[in-house]
Amino acid sequence: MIASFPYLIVGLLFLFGLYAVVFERNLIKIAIGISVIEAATNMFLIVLGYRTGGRIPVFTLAGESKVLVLPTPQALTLTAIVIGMATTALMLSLIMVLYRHYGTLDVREIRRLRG
Amino acid sequence: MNWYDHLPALVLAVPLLGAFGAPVLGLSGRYARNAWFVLISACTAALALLLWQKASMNGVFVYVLGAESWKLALPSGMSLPIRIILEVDSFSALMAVIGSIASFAGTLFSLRFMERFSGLDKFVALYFLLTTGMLGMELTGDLFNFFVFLEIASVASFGLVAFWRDRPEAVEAGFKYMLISTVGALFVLLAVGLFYGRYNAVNMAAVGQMLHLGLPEKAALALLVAALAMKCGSVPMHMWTPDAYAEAPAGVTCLLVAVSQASLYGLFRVCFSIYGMSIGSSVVPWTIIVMGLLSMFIGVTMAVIQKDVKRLMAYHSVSQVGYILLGLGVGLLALKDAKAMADYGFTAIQGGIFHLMNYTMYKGLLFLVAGALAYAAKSRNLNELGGLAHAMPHTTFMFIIAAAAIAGLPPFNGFVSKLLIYESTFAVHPFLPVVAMVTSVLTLASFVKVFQTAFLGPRRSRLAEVEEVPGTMLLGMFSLTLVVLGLSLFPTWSMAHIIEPAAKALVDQAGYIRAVMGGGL
Amino acid sequence: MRYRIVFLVAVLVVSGVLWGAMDAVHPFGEPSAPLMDDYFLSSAQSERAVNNVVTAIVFDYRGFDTLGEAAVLFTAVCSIAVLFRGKGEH
Amino acid sequence: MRPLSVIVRTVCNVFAWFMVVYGTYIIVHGHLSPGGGFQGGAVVATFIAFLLVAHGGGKVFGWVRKGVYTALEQTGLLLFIGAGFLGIGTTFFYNVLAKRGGLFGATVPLGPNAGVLNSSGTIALANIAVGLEVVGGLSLILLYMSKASLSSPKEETQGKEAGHDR
Repeated sequence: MIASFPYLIVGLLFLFGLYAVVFERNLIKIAIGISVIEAATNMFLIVLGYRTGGRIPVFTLAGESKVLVLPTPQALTLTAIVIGMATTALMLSLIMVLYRHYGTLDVREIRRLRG
Repeated sequence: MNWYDHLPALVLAVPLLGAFGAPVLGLSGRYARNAWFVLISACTAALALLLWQKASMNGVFVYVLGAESWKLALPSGMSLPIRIILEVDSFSALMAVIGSIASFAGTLFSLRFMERFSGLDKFVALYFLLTTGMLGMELTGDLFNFFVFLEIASVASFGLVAFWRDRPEAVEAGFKYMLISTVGALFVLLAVGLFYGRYNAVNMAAVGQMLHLGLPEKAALALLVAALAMKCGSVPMHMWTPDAYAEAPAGVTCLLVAVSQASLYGLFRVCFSIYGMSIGSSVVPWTIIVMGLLSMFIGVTMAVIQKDVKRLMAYHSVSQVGYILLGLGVGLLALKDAKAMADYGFTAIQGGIFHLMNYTMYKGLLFLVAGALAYAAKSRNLNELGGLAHAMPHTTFMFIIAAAAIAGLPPFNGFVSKLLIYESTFAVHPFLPVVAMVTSVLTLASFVKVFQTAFLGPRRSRLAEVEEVPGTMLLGMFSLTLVVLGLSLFPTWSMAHIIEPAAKALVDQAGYIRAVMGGGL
Repeated sequence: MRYRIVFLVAVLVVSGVLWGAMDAVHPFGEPSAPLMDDYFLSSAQSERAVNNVVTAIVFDYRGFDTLGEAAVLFTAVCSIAVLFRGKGEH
Repeated sequence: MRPLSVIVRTVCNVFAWFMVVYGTYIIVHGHLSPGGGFQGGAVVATFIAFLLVAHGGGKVFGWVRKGVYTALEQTGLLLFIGAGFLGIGTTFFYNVLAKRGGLFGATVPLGPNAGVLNSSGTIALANIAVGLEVVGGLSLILLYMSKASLSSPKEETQGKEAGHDR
């Protein structure tokens, strides 16, 4: 049971994120939902790379331990985090410009104003 | 050591260098920036052509980034590739050629088209980044690298779609596109994670070799198909397509069409080269076929009622993507049965790939024509246009060619590819070509309407001053017209030398895997 | 209202299937024979003289990804500059 | 945004510089300790965030110039792709400097050790390049967004950036 607990957390995070993206009306909340899905994805990668009792894969700090966690997921996650941050920044900027045009953050209002 | 061994890396590095250098060059004035814009685009197209020539001569081209030798796919004692590998076969090289030609045409067009707007240094940089992202998706043999380039292409296209940021619709279109494709990209990343967890590899060929269909693999396939179908703008996730295509500047739309084809390429690379025979049941092929049918029909029926020229053409691109999905979906259906493959499957794949090429060329041309109309007549609304054939004879000529090609009139290339799709899909079910033909007729009707209202008839008083668009814009349109005419005049040659090797490369899963896993040094 | 229920069911099903798939990858903490990662761990120091294996992967073994990642950041900066450009900017 | 109280401003004025130093340390030691170009760059970019939050925008735009950050960003990017092109004699992104002696060319003992700063070849170079790029990029993002939250870009360009048909 405990073995699948991290995967359950990832699944729940994904569920919450997807729920926010599908059901929320506020643009900022949609952006938060996307960030949550992103967090779920990154966490999934990290969870994949854990080896029981493993130490950090940096030889300066690993000590004498022979078991090190897998380094590739950490590298992939690093890339994915930076990409996610860039996307989030751009998304928030687009929301700022949208707010300026329509004066609202509500998806339904924007659809109505557009006609 | 020949310099052309490095071609796959150079095709990606040159536009990337162009993007990084654009703001620097922009400091030294307008002419330097324009020269840089054209130079790098032309270089990319030339390199892509060279790469295609090498790939069709020598078969699969493997390039290992950062290894001791460019063909050292497997380091000594390893059974898995550990570095990023660019893997170029005829299909991906063909896609790169198509994309870079569209990019070059868009470049020529954008020089004058974008002249009066500010922020052009950033525009050039984003345009090159979009090109890089598209080429990277097509040339890479690594799943995570595919994700990275997918994100480059997506983020660049958000910025470019919202480039005219004082139009509320443009910003909204950018946001909508962003929402859908960010979720799509995260799906791709999740699928990469699943593959990594199962096989400890992110290389497409390595994953393809080790693949055993289980729940994680099925989920990964579903995620990838959903995400890439979203990104290429097929029904049911087509709602971003009309907005984004209509609101982006015309030169960018021409490139966006090619970028959506890169997502389609990714979809078929996953289906054919990673899963291939082990795709098992016919659920996935039929899903793709049904998506194609729906895209065709819904796209064209929405297009017929549009008033805005660019929106109309954007809906047509939804329906044209449907043809490609139909052709390649039928090919995927026939994949596990050698007899069916020989009977109709291979023809369907050829038709799909040929249609993909044709579609990118004439649809890019049509979007450029729509941009030229907006530039010259200051309007995109069909009700406000009329009688422009006299004022803009060259544009009219090119519009006729592109419209005839998209409607599938006999001498043109659209006819050849549609015919291949009709005759091959008939073998699966007679209903499929019927839908395709109805779509084709409606497409013709819709373009006759555009031609009639925009180019024929009396000229409105508002349009009395309209002149032909400047020379470089015409040159951009003309370069695509030339390709369309070439494909129309030499269909047998292009079938034999361009399409057939690509189709063979796509079907040949074992060859794709062997190129990476088969030896190294 | 009916759409909301349909969407809710869809979201639940997607997440559930995904959880099942992730759970079936491998048990937590026991990756099976990670050849690629063990190669990195054993050869990063001898091949590239670097102590931090993650950095070795990010900047050497998968350096091209990192170039793409830097390009994504650059793209985002360009896009934001485009969205908020002022009068005098080129 | 309003400026915060004088205590916050003073503390931020001091600690912003410590963030720069700490971030630079993380960037330079990227190949020895956890961290690297991206993480260190993000830490350095908090310099701008500190100043913007404490002084409320307006004043900060007079102190910093975007040109500096654009230059940092471009330098980093060109340096990074240049580091890739260095190896084009072998393959693109080949690590030509590692274990050759000279700049970043030292070898390290195998197994756990304290590390050598002058090792790892182009990895260290790429770390610095990416560090520069991230410092420039993130600072620019922060500056653009906070500036835009104070004024309306539509007024700046009088709605001209709306395409050909309007």
